[in-house]
Amino acid sequence: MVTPKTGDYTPAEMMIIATARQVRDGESTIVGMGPPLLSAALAKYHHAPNMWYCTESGPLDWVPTSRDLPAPIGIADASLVEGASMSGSMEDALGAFVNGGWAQSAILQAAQIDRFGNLNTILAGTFEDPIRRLPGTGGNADIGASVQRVISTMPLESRRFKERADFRTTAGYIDGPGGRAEAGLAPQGPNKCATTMCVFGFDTPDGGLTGSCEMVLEQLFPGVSLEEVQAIVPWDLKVSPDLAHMDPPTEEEITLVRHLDDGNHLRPGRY
Amino acid sequence: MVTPKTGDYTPAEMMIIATARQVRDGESTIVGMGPPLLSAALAKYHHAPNMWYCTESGPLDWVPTSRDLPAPIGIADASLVEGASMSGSMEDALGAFVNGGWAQSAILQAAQIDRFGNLNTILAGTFEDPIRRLPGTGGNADIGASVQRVISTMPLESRRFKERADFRTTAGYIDGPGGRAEAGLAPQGPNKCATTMCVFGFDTPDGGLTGSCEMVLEQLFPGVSLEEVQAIVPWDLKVSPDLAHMDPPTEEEITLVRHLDDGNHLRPGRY
Amino acid sequence: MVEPITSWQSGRSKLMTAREAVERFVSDGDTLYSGFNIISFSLTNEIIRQGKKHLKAVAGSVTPNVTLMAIAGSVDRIETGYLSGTLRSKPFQEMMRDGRVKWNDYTNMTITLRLMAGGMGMPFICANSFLGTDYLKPEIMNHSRSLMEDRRREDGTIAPPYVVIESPFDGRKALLYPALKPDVAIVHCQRADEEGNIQVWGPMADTKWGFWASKHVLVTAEEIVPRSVISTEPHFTVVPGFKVSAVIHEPWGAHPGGLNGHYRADRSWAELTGFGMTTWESARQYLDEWVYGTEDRSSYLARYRERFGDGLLEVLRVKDKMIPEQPARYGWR
Amino acid sequence: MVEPITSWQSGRSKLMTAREAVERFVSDGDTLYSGFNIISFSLTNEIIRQGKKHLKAVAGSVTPNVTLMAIAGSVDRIETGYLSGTLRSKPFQEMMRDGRVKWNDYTNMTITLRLMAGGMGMPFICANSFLGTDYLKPEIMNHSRSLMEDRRREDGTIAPPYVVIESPFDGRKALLYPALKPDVAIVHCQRADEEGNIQVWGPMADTKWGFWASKHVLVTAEEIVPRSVISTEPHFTVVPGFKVSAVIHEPWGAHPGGLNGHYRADRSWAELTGFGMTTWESARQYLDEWVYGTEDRSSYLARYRERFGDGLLEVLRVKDKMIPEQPARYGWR
Repeated sequence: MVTPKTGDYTPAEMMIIATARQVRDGESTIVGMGPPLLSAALAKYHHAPNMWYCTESGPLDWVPTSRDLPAPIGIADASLVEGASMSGSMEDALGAFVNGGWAQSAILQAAQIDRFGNLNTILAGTFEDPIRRLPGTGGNADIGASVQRVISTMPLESRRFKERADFRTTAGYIDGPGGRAEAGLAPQGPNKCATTMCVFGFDTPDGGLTGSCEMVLEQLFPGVSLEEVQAIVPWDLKVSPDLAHMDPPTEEEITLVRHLDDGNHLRPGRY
Repeated sequence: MVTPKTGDYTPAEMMIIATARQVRDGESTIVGMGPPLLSAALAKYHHAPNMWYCTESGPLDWVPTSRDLPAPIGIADASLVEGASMSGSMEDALGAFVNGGWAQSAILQAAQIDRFGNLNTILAGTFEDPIRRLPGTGGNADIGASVQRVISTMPLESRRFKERADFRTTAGYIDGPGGRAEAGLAPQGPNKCATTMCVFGFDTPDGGLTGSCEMVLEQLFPGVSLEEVQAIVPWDLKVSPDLAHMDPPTEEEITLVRHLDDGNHLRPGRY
Repeated sequence: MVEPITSWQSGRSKLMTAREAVERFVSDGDTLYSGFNIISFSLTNEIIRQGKKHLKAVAGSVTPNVTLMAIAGSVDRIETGYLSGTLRSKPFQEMMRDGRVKWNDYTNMTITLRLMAGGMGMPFICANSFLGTDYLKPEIMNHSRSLMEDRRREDGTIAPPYVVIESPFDGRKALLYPALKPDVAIVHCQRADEEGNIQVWGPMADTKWGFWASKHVLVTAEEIVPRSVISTEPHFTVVPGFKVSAVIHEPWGAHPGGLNGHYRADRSWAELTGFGMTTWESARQYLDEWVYGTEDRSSYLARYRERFGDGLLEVLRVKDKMIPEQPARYGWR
Repeated sequence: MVEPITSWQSGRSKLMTAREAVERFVSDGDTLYSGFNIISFSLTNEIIRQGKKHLKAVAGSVTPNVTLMAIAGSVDRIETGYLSGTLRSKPFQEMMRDGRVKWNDYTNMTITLRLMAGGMGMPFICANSFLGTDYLKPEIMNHSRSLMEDRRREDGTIAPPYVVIESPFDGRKALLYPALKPDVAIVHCQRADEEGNIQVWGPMADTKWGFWASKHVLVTAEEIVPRSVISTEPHFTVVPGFKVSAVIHEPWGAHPGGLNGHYRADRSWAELTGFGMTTWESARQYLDEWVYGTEDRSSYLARYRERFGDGLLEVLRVKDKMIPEQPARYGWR
């Protein structure tokens, strides 16, 4: 379980903030179930007011009508319609917006991620004899198949970071460069993975057709070392030549994230 | 051109009335462009108040809010929404309602019909060298492919009744029994064809799989003889053993049809 | 000629009780579309009460009412993208492991598209969603607890749950999913008229295609309204009345779930009782008290008031409603 | 922490003139979705005025604005189910016969489904519509004035406009239609905000999928409204602003066509001028007076008032508007 690194904020809070920092102002974003709803809300309140906040059950472009409002707690949350420009359906949101290619980025949680950014949302163990059956992919596989800038987010834990995911429910770069194109998908996919200790990028200099397409350690959270990260990740990690420590949360970020977390996204055991 | 048979009503009016008489109370009906809009309105006002009057651009279940209202004049007519239970889209109307199998009947006009009830809406002459290019099928082919009780309507004229339509845009029984099933469609299709002189049925004792699937003369309009009809139809007509004369219009029918025809569906040259 | 014709729609009433609707339209072995975000707990409880068996539950995401039906022995097969309530339910985990519940996985979008295909009479529909994933491995498609028997063709072979072909138009890979046509759909809606014209607002998810694709649609409605309420806001109608088999007037029919514009989900209560799904013991206790121990929604609500007081339902009621700033108006003359 | 955040949406404005929109987003050779039942005659006239060439017009049914663009030399290819205005236009009949206008036939539904497929990233979609008809004959698919060149594959072969395959799920015949992805869509709508959130009501036909499938959406709007008008009735939004390239405030932008809730189609005038399409001479006269002879919609309306008086537009205005009997209300707290 995640424990606070300092008295000021927890690693889970820093993960939310680090995820939010990947969101760019003005972009259209499909926001997945769970902590991504909180990260995207933080981005919208903090530095990306013109981001289009969209969720798969149909509400598109959520704009909270007052800063008092907490983050939505589910992808079909009734509060997502308040202030939205459109109250649509699954075929609008996942069909046209996401698979039609209009979502510029996505924020997704998953149970596991692997070396090439493939996600697993379905089970731990093997399909025939799972240790645990998880709720499943929801829109995760739909989104991973089509969005060209996927930001995933999950705690950095050895059960979650695998050389090969126990089961690949959502295509990342599959087995490496060109893997997506060969499978019939647009070549580009995963872009960042924000965790409780660091942020990874992907080695895709040419949009998924060249480079190793592996995860690359780009930013460490304050007080975290490369060795601590490598101790959890089971393969030999690629490290960015520009590896740096990420700035700690600002007071505004930490205040906002606590205010927004009305749904207790960050309660221990929740993700 | 059609000329009045009596001083009381024209053959065109009788065609509208004869078409309306095929509509059953309580059934769900997809109503095509042109005179069918008038016939279906007449049926709804006259004997089929519980018929579900639906049109392909999306308005479903038109119920005129007052008997003062004229019949709609187009399948995307704004008036179709007034009193309707649903204002939908093409995928609701043609996709789900018609092709999903929920339309119990259809009323369609066409430029030509042939011996097996195939319709032509696209041209006179040949495809490579047409005498005239017509507006096209609209939803006609979509409807003919899926509805199990198609009522077509057009003036009885030799340019319209052909042994084989100049071009088959809309499947009837194709070349005879089982033709639809072989093509990949549900076996049953055309049910009636109401004209300016008579009403035809189809020889389909077992829903399109047996019988000749040819047009059968069932009812003659008042004052019209079998010979007059056969003189126009170029193949050797099948005649129902129960061939009878249809009742003339009632005063109520003729009053209604004239009241409803605000869009001048019946103006000479209009169909 | 100015006689009003509102009476024209007589004879189309679909009003009945939940008991009658489930008796008439739900059969053992049926495929059941059970809703994504507006759940009819009223009809769920009635299905369990009547001891329906071997149902297959489908929806983009299925909700805790499906877990409940599985635990109660009514649902034994599932096709969905997401199973809410899976993680904490030991009985459900157990049944998925030992094969008492069988399933094939899809996604929110592909279930929606499969319902759309079913609703529009298409045999299949395309989506990229599982390209590049482990789902396309033959041993996964036909895993030991998958719905192979449901996919048996007339000639005895087993159809796959997804197929990759080359597009005949451009030669690219196309992943096909088969149409999905449930036997029956159960959903709670904000309002309906007695003919079955159903109106829903809020996130629509796969509701519309779940309705169009299903042979029978059974709805519980928070309010039964006159036709004129429906026809002056016809854009809220999801499917028209001829598509609907039963309309049940059942206020609070979504409880303990929520209903946009009416009440919030009863989270504290849902957690308190754990939906009866955490252990076999709590499940039996929940079913005994809230399902078998009540006759219908009225007696369920009476028990709720008895247990928790009148106040809690009032707390859940939505007070703050959205007012159109400049209402759109139809008009043509 | 109660600061209102209505100003958050700054910097997303898409407001411009029709001239600017057509200059920036319509290119020679483009495929143009031109609307089914709400036509932007404003953008139609601007496209002709700017002398755009070799456009391909697509829609479930195309309307007289396409005939007009064809006669003016802007449209030379068509994919549609229905051509309004074909019958009476000698120039149009002539051009279809001699190959100046090429086409392939589809239907209202199959164009809608092709746009839906294009909008959702599918390569193709199924529909029964031409099974058993002459359209499936190879010589008809590739008739001499068909769009064979538009269907040329990378390897030089010609893709068919429709293909029959066997369904891999049940072995039945399935007729496939290729996805349709227009370059640009032009439509008139009741209202939009400056970010491009577009609201339409009335029969929706293929409007939504025409918008989603097109790379650029250009709308003329009868009214430009604040975001709060949009977001308090979010069910009327057809596509959200990020999908829209240009919003033009153009009252009467659908004239001589009509607009639900605003004005009726100007039938008498349309017949009077015959839309300029009956003969080559009347066509040139119409284009000279109403298209080339006007700079924009304001000068078009000024000429209209000059020719027909102020009164006629007022006569067309809708007076009788539908009032919701019991307005639906969203709410969640």
